[in-house]
Amino acid sequence: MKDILEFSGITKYFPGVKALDNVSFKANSGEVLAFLGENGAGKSTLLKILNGDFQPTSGKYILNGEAKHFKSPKEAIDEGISIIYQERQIVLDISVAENIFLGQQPIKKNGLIDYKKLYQDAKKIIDEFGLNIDPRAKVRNISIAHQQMVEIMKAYSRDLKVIAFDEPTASLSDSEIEILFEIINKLKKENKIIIYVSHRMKELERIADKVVVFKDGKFVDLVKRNDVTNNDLITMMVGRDLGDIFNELDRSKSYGDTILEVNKLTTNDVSDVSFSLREGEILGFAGLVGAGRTEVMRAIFGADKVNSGKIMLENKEVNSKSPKQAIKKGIVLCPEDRKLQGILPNLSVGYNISIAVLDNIINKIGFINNKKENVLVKDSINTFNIKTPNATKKIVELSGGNQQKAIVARWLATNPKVLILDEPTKGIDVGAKAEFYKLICDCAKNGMGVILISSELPEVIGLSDRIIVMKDGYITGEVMREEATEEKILAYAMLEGEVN
Amino acid sequence: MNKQKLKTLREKIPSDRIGLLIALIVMIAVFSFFNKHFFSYKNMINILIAASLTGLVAVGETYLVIAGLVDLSAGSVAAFGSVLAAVVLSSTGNVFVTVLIVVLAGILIGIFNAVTVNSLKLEPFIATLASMSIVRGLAYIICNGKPVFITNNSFLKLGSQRIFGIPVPVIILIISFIIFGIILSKTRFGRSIYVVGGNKEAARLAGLNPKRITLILYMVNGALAALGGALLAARMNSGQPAASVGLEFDAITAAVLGGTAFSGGVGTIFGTVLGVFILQGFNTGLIMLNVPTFWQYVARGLLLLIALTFDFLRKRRRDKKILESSMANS
Amino acid sequence: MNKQKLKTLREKIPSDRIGLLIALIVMIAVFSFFNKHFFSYKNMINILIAASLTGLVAVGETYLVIAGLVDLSAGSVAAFGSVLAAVVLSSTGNVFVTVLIVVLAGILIGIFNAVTVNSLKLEPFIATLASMSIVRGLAYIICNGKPVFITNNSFLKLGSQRIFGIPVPVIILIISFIIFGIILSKTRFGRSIYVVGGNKEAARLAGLNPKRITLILYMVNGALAALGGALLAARMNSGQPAASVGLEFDAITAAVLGGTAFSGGVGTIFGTVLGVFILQGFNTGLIMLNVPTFWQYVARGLLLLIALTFDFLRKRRRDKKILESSMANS
Amino acid sequence: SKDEKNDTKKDDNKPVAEKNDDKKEADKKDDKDDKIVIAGIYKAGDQVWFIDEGAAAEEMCKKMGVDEFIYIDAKMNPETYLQAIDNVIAQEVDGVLTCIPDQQLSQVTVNKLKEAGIPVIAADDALQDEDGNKLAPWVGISAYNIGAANGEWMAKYAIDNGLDKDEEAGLLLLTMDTVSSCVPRTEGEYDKFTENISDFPEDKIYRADYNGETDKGFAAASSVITANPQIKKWMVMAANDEGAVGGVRALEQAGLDKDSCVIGLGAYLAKGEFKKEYSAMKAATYFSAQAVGGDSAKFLIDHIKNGTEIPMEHAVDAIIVTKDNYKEVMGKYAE
Ligand SMILES: Nc1ncnc2c1ncn2[C@@H]1O[C@H](COP(=O)(O)OP(=O)(O)OP(=O)(O)O)[C@@H](O)[C@H]1O
Ligand SMILES: Nc1ncnc2c1ncn2[C@@H]1O[C@H](COP(=O)(O)OP(=O)(O)OP(=O)(O)O)[C@@H](O)[C@H]1O
Ligand SMILES: O[C@@H]1[C@@H](O)[C@@H](O)CO[C@H]1O
Ligand SMILES: [Mg+2]
Ligand SMILES: [Mg+2]
Repeated sequence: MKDILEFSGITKYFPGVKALDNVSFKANSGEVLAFLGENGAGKSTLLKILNGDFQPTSGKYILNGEAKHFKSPKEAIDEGISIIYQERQIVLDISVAENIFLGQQPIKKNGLIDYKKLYQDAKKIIDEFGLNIDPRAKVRNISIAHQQMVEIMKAYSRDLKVIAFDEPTASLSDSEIEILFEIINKLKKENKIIIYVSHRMKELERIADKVVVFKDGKFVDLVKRNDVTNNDLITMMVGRDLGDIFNELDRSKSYGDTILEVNKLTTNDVSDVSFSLREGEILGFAGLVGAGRTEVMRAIFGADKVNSGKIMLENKEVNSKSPKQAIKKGIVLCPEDRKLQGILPNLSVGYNISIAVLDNIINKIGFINNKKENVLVKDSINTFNIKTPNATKKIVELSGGNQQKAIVARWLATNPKVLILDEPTKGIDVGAKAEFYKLICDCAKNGMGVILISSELPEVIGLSDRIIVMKDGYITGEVMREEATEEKILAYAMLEGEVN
Repeated sequence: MNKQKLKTLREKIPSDRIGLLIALIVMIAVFSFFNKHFFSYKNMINILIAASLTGLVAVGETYLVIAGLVDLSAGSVAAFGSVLAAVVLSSTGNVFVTVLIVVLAGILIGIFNAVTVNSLKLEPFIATLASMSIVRGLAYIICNGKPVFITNNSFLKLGSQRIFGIPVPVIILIISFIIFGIILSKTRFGRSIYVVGGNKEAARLAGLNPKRITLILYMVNGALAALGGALLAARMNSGQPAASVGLEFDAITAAVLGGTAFSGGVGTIFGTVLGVFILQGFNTGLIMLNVPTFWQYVARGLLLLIALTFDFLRKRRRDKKILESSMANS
Repeated sequence: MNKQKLKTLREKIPSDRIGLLIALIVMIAVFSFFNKHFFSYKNMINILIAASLTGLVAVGETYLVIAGLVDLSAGSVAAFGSVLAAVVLSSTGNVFVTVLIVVLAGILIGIFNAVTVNSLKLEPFIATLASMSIVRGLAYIICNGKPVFITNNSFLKLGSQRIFGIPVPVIILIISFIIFGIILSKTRFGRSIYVVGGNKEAARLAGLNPKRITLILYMVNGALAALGGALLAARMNSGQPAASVGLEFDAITAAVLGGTAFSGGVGTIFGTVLGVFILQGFNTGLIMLNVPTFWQYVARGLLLLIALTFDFLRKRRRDKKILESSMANS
Repeated sequence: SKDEKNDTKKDDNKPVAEKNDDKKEADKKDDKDDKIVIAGIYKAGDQVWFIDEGAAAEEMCKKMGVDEFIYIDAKMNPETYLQAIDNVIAQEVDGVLTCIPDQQLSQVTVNKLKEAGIPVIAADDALQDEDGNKLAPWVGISAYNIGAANGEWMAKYAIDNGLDKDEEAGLLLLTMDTVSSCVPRTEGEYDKFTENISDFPEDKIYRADYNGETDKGFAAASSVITANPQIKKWMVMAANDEGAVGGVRALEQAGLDKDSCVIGLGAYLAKGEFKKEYSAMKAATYFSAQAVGGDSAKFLIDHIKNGTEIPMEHAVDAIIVTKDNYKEVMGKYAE
């Protein structure tokens, strides 16, 4: 059976923001329809209208000729609409299996949950995805990538007509992305309506059949993916051609002295990690999920305990027992998990940005200088093009990408000696990424040492002077910029046998 | 090194509540050493009776706290239930009708609590603090502040009758433990309580109805507290408007001692049962050992701290063991 | 895209509490209408004195609740402080030493609370419920359960002396409101309290020290409660071990009524001040209107619900207005 | 209020008690309207006893042409109590009847009311100084004497029933150690019992504390009874009727009620026990709330209206009631 989903004149206001402006288009089953648009363009909002979480200010949508007015996600789910949200919506203290079958656990005749079947069914789905996850494990104890896969399995396990993925790959590595694409292809064959939201052009190239482009809440165009080039799409969403962003970067080729030296660092999660970073250098870290990159950086930053090894900053041993100490000394880390480690959800965008640099805007007795703070916040908002009606808006009310920009802005404002960025571009749109890359290069040019962890290999390769590859808590290889290719890096990342 | 295996190991290391079970056993052993009658059938029954009201409410509070909620009105509801039972009984003379009306009243109060939380979006703590005051007032008002005597013998039997040697309130308590324990751990509804408490947003987006669950949980706790109040009236032969002040805190303490976390999403009825018995056993033991009144306050506070610390250390040791074995394996 | 005006960061704070201010004014008007003595200088001073202990503790609790913490031991600490003051006074006879020792004792209890929360990782609710019991016990123990009479006149003056017609406890209260209000809204430390309450882990990673902040906040609340207890003793001419039961709930209620949210990260001292005066003014007014005792319970609960509902509706209306104006603008 | 400020300053160095301010009284009388208002501030206004006492006082007020009687509950909280005092002063009431939550507050109370020129009568618990000297007129029965009446009756019961020499007999005192005004009750009970049976072995006198609630009294009594199975015949005295009823239920629970004896304190719950065919509650001290409330109000109103002197002490009898006589003694309060 063919299903058709039609949006008709959808408009959505939030206080101070027109998130969607008279949007109309159609989606057909059996094809993957990608949403593309800058951060805050309204993509997630449209999906939340699709599943009854938000009600449109005006307009409606029609599924197979029938107008739908869902008042809650439950009603949408019952009609076969399933969404993987941009922000992980997972329950940490219950099992993987129960998360997958949230609210739909199999029950026995007596009404009690059939746990045996629950675990079997979960195992079946996990196997179908080709993953190695224990269905009984508490979700809190599995990696973020696997948590994300659990989210996908949860949506997938339902009886569905429409499935929408809102930046599903932001915390996945390539192998999981491959799994995801296989699943999407299978869904396509099963004639589902598939919506796919991502800022990664490479993914759209591979998976999308059609692309809807949004700009400032307005529908721009719906095109067949094969009819246009990436540059066409970018021009449509950003309003100008970005060219080859990496090649156009102004890279300094001269590095200064060694600024950070890590020697045989061992923690509960990583072993024997040694590397060094020079002033003005951008050092990339690559690896598959669970390689331990995050853990290395957390240890350097004083967020995790170091069991043995040395960390030297400007030839002086630093042994930061807390992030506070590390920041004082000039090492900062922009953490990978925006929701749990980054945002202060109840606080304003402004407070979120200024928190790490309060020292610079207080007077001697600790009073915050409002003027300085306002200047700082406004600068950050402008530099990063954070879309918000004002600086006092609660940060959770921003779009995912804009939240991310605010968090990155927080850390860049500290102007450290060593800047560590863990997946900094998660969810950031192409235009903003290009701006961000320029900023990073400027930082390096000014003598900052930058460490960049990213699961997007082109980004690591395009930006780094040198790339270190990790696997299972060990460093398995190092590649210079000139010789860096995806194949080479992957080879180290999946290196067999030689580890230990 | 196989991380997956280790994680499974972590999950499998048995029951989170062993520490408490040990604490309970140690406590019984110590008290029995000092007073041989502590570990007698009679005393166990005494402890059970004394715990019967707190236990019922602790069940309801466990549900609520797991769901990220709390009900501070339970003590007032119990008092109201006890007075209402006496009043209704004296006018109807019918035990069944009386219990029914009392439980319905408890449910109504629960609905009221749920509405303030769901629709007026008030914090559960403060919303139920308000109803705590209102319901206490009502308890006084319906009897003009005076205890109401109960002469109806069949009603009084609810408090004193024994079946196979076990008093009715204790039987009701045990049945509640079992039924609510099963519902929580083995039904979809029970599991959805964890989901709501663990991540309300996720619950809603997954098609659960947190408001409905909130409503049901407050209704349940209202019903349990009111029923407990009626049984209290039967045990004491009168409805007393000033009774059960602070009951909710005893109940919540038992739940938390049993491993329920205020942050929501974590807890079991089994843990709460242990918590209830440790607390009541301790109270009884202190009196049996003739500990001076004022030191009893200190002792009770310390018990809480020590039991919870013990639990914390045990968990940490367990985590360390897992970590070490994972390092040895790699 | 960034044409929007970026208003200053602090803009939202004042307008938030207008609803409550209106509520306070309405309340005063109504009570004054029914009893001409209500809006008299004497009565206003009475209300301030009556609110002086709750107000002090409400400041400390506001800080704690904003940081996602809570201190249930405050009432016990106040009672302990009052008895300790009487005891120390009778042996030293020195007012300054007495107040110093009492405040230090409060700080020590605060440190104890912070350690259980920071190091033993206990839930603040339950950790301070334990110390509530322990400290109450200690209050009884140091005076053997009997209130201690105070004869030292210079100490008693702390409770009764007036400066420019305003009693000392009220002056201390007002100064505390101002100082703690400024610290919270204008300093780096104050900001970090909001940050810790918003997301502890993120706060730590942003270079704050949540444990240190937790420690300081419990110390502050301990000090305020103990100082309040000493002033209470001065006002009552005696140290009373049974005093101030439930003080912490009154204080927390005032804070929440004033807009502090249990979810953490939200609240102001100005709001708390309004909350304190609304609650105390209401209590006083109910007595002046000779509302029957039992109905006072009902009325107090309803006040809470109505005030908070009013606040909720006002916020919703305001949001709607902003929404409408943004619709009109585009 | 200006006066007041000056007064305070002027008198700074004098102890507050000496500041008997006649001028104030005169001031007050001037601007006062004709309405007569009397306030009753009771330590536990939600308890039956005080409800009855207040009702009786109010009735007397009506009868004697007082315009308003304000009933205030101090909730057993010293601070709330003082707030209530301040409050009635601000309201410029004409007289105060009060039962204080703690006698250490006596001096402050008397000072404040004196300064405001408001006459006060202590009801139930006296307003007294450290040494027990009365600071204001008093109507009631002393807490100690109530206990003493209980102790005496229980001793007599023990002797009559041979429990004083019985190996299997024990005495249980249910105490309210944290309520200072109830502590003397237990003291009276203990003193009189041991005075009358001087050879009663000390190790057969047991104590357990409760908070004034029936259920807590029950739990406390059960614990002691179970811990001491060698005692089969219990004599139980509590600090209020609630505790006594808790003791009765505990004895029933242990199957020892038939040979045991409980005495109530207040009789407001005991009367329910008397209505039963059998209850271990065999007696209770009854002190008439009506008498305390009515008499105290009458003295106060007479004083306000006619300047009649209030007697410094007016004791109301504490009467032991039993199943046989409670109806005639308590009258409508036996209902
Ligand atoms: N909270 C946790 N509890 C237990 N194990 C964890 C936890 N968080 C992470 N791990 C494990 O630690 C290892 C390292 O994880 P992590 O995902 O941070 O590595 P990474 O190299 O940074 O990978 P990524 O590409 O996802 O950033 C993984 O095996 C992961 O499962
Ligand atoms: N709950 C909310 N309250 C107020 N404004 C909101 C809310 N949710 C979204 N918005 C606003 O609506 C606009 C569109 O946001 P949306 O999340 O749909 O963007 P998006 O296209 O998904 O962006 P991204 O690529 O960053 O995820 C943004 O300006 C955002 O601030
Ligand atoms: O508190 C007691 C009450 O229980 C009753 O016995 C009368 O006197 C009061 O003091
Ligand atoms: Mg989005
Ligand atoms: Mg990582």
